Amino acid sequence: MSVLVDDDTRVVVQGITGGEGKFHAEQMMEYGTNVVAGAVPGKGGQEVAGVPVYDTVDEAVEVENADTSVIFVPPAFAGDAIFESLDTDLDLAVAITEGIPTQDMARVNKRLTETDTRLIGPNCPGLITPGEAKLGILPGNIFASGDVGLVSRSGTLTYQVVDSLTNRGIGQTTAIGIGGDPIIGTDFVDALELFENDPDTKAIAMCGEIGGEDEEEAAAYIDEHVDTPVAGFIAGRTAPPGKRMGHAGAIVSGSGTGTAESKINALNDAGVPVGDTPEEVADHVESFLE
Amino acid sequence: MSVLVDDDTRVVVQGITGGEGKFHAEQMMEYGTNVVAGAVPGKGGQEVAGVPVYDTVDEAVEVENADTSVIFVPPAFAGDAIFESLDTDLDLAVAITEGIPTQDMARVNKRLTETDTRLIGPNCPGLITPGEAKLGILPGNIFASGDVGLVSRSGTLTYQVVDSLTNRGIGQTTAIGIGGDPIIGTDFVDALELFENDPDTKAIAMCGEIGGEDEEEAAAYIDEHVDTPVAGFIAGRTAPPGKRMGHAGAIVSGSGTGTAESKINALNDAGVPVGDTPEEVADHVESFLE
Amino acid sequence: MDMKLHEYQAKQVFADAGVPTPESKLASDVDGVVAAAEEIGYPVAVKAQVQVGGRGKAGGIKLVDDEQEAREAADSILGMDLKGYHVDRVLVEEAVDFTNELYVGITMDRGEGKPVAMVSTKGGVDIEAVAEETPEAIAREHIDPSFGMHPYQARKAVYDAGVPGEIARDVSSVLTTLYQLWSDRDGADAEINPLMVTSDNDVIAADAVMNIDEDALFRQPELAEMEDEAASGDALEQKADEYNFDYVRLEGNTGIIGNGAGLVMTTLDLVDHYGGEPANFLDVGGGAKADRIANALDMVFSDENVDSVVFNIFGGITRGDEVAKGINEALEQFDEIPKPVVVRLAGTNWEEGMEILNEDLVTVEQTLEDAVQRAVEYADEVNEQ
Amino acid sequence: MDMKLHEYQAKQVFADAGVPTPESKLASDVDGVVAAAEEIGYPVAVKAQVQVGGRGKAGGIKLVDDEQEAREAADSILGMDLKGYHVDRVLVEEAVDFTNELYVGITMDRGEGKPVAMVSTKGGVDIEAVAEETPEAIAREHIDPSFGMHPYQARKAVYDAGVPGEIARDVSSVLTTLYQLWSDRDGADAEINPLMVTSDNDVIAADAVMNIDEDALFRQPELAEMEDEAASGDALEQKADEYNFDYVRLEGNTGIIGNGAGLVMTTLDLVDHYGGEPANFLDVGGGAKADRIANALDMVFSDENVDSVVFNIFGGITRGDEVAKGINEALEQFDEIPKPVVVRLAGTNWEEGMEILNEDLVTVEQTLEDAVQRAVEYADEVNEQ
Repeated sequence: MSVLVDDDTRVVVQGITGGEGKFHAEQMMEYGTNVVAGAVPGKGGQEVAGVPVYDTVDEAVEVENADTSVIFVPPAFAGDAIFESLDTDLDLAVAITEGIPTQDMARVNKRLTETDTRLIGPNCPGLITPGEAKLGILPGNIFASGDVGLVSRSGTLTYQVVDSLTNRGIGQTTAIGIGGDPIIGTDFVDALELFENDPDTKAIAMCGEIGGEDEEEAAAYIDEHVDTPVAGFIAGRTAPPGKRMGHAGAIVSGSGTGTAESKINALNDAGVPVGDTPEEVADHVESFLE
Repeated sequence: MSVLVDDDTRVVVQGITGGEGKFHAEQMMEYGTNVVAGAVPGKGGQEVAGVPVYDTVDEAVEVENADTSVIFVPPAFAGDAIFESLDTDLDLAVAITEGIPTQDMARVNKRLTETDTRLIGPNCPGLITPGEAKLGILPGNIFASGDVGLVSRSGTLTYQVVDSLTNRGIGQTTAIGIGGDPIIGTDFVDALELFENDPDTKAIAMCGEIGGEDEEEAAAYIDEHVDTPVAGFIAGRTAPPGKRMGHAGAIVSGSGTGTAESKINALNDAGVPVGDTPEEVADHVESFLE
Repeated sequence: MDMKLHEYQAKQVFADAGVPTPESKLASDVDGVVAAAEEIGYPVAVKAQVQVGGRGKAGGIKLVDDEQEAREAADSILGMDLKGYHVDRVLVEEAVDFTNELYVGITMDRGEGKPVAMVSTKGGVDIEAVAEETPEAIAREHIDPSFGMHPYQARKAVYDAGVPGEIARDVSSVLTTLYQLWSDRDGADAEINPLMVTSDNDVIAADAVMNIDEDALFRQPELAEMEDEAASGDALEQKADEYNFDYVRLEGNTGIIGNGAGLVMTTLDLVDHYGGEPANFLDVGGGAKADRIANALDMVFSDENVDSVVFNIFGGITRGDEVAKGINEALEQFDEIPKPVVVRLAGTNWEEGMEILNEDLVTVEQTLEDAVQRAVEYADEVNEQ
Repeated sequence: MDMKLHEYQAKQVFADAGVPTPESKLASDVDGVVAAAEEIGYPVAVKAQVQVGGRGKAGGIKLVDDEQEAREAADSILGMDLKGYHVDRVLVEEAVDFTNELYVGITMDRGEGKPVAMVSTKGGVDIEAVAEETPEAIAREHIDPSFGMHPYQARKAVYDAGVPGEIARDVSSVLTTLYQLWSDRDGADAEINPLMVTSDNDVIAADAVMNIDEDALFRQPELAEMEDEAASGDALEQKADEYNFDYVRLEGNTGIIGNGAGLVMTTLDLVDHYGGEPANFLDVGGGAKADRIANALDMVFSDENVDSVVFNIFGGITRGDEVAKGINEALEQFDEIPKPVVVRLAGTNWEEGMEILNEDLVTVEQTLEDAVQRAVEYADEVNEQ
């Protein structure tokens, strides 16, 4: 089993006529994802990557029964594209775009309280259910089907951890990159809840990083609601305060909130072992499954 | 019993330092309403009509445990005053003000979907539970305590109908003036639901008027959900299309929606007798109670 | 109530916001029309500036190709009576060569309590008729007023309406601008009908409707200044505007004055119910004082169709004694009362009012039903004479 | 990343929006300062225009009463090094006589995903310190970004903060304006600290902070133009801006290049874990091509503290062969490689990359752990020499 995405998922790619959109639509299909349509205003009637393009997401939903959108739209227009996906009758929208203005995301954040459509991202690699479907830009070949749910704020760090797992023969139910922006849709708590409720997920790996308090909230949630064993990792132990480490959300504030130490302590207090290296995370997960 | 308001209701009057606000605060108190505070920015610390004035509604709620607001704020500032009341922890806000810009009310209407605070009005006379409390500008002396729930889009028409009832010795549980604007908080359906669920309300009188489709929706609701007998009245049978009859909402559109005929037919189809005159409405109600 | 801008005013407002509009000039005499036409270059349209639909069919719009035609058109349109409105200004406008006519509009959907954007490829005709006969020909998109119109919503409405792809982007952009304008300017309705499409696939607003929420004029000073120019045509309704009454003129002979829209409507309905014909709707509003009552009587007496008057007041914040004082003051000025007045007072201070009322001047009744019946009888008597 | 405006730029933006600000002039030499001071009238404040906090304590702000003092102040401030920033401009500003100092600010509360308005009567001091020591001294009001700030919310924050009644209305109005500005201009933070209160109960923005969301600069062309002037002080960080890298300079000697923020942070952490000291954070981002890889190496080589470099790439959309090509091209230009480079490639096309890599120029490792350890060893060796 898996969470959020499987081989029944019917995907519309917003921005499929752009370079990134086309390339990754093809990559997703090659992996086996059921991409049924593209949506790009003004490009309705074209065919890209072998699927029909519609002017609006709504049309793609109506004609092709798309239930999930993956968004490769440039940052200036991505906020609008997310709104379009949230206001249409979709189950899931995955926004890959990096660099969306924060105030646009604050408005999206408000809309998320009013809609049933789930958002993942933005500024994220997407998610994958190995062997079934991937939504986004993750390199499919490093993943393997198995028992571990993985959730991460970072893209390439996810790959690093997954690689360590897969090399040991430990596969994944679903891996979700929730994105490194300060304002995102699905957060750690949401992902943990999904994995906890998935009978096939036997262990969870959670990769956090400095900035914000999402990992602390996740720790509190794990303490109260999660029985599945969780192993953690926190990137940015050596980051100086006041400096943004690449991700818009990865910053230890001047007053000292958002530190790796605070997050590691919170996770440890919730019974979550935190690896010093990605390999150590894999060690913990391996021990859970023995 | 009663709906929405009784002698436990703790009222804050927004705009109590204005002429209207002060006059009606006094009138309400004279009737027995438990007015506990006023709220007017910049007037905190004053005392008006014997109650303390606070700068914000929030303070009035915190210090005086107000649970209901009555709003006598000039139209230019009334939208903001309504938002303030909706965003504070109140059960009920009653907006008396007439002439609030429609776009302000459209924004209020959006907020109403997000809050638990109920709004009555604007552009309404308020509501009264005879013998217990009145919120607004209704003349208390024409009401009497009894078994009839009354809901009306119009102020003085309400008085006319109430007068006919009271003169026959028929009292009211609660009378609610929902207001004559096109965008209002509590509508007929909401009020009917309240009366239907009130064990002491044995009959309902509903005074509608031309414009919109609220009466048609009320008829459909009565048909499905209301066992309490309802008598109706519709003002504006002789109104020509395309002309606004005083109330901003009272207009039969050029294409013929919002006519008295359509409303009367809908009510009749739902088993609601509609009086040709206010006295006939009282006749119907009287027959229900026999 | 909404304040309607004239076409030339609405076009100026639209053009200022970036909506493409044809070149045009306002003129109020024949020479002015010719001068304007020559500056713009023939052919031009000469369009009567009055607040009424169907100007074209009524002869209020003429397309002219040269000076002689321009003079003839100006001559016939300026000064004409167009459905009761006197034409004293025309807009002289570049004639646009078009291949297609669209409709775009924003209005408040009162039932939903939300703005709605509308697009149709059936432009250039009466859109209310389209709405009734082929509602599916109008694409509608509701707008959340807290967010405003998202660009995707404009596109969606445009694509849903079947606007051709080549112009979809431009039409979306006009619609987005129109919404912003509607929202910034407290619009009640903002419409472009037709939005013309030229053979070069440019779009241009050939007509413009902009009605403003009168309750919001306090924060639209620039538009409020346009109000006098855009006033209604009926002299009595203009007078009601001055007095700030809610007033509607009807065709009957029983004048009606009351407080509160619902009660006044009910009074009209009762006049009809008892066999009479209401002459007007006049609501003095809440808390009217004596002078306001006198103004109301003056209004109704000014209507030559009126044969009798029924005064129906149920006092809440309106006080019966103030009403009685106003009635006395207004009627005492006359040597002879122009039309018989029937008064019914109830509610706040009604007894005091009854005591004050001069029964030499008015007929007093105790109930609404009696008062209306008596007024209808008086009107019938006058008619029989 | 946020773009920080200079005080003089922020004040101009605030003043244009209607926030009261003191009269001021920018000057870049001593005579300019004196001329500005005389036009404004003594006393004036001479304020260094650099992007750093605590200017006053560091001698970057001086209050002067006459020409001689102005010359001395200009002389000492212009050209000074203020916490690593060279001062080449000062703002000469009317000295405001105040009785009270407030704080007002708008920022994005990232945890809530909503803007928050803040007001405090403890203005004129480090507000972060106030937030930590006496959080209750700052009134906070979250704003729903779809509606914007309601006037009542500004008032509520002002009254909650305990702002005296006489100035509550003016402070509310400044806060409302500040929010509108923040929202219209894609602000990250907008602050006035202090908002001075004069003895006449006027309020005036004595300092101004405005940081702009860099991701939104595409729609803020006027502010984007101010960017060069407001650039950061560190030469390497400026270079990173040019190359468009996410780069942070640190104090260690092991240079780090990688793709993806989380992975680069992890690489830093591993350097530390294995006893080394990271010299920098450098993320080449996703899908980097050869020239970008070469630029990254140039960046790190330019840092004189760097003794070795670890290159850690886990390819997703970044391709190992492109990375290898870039590394080869960059290093082949040198007669002698400036610092030892350790490379670890994984993910997309890593085998192709490995084949391409010139192992005469770099050390190749198979795992992240090995690569980091090797780089730390190299750095240690250099240090030991």
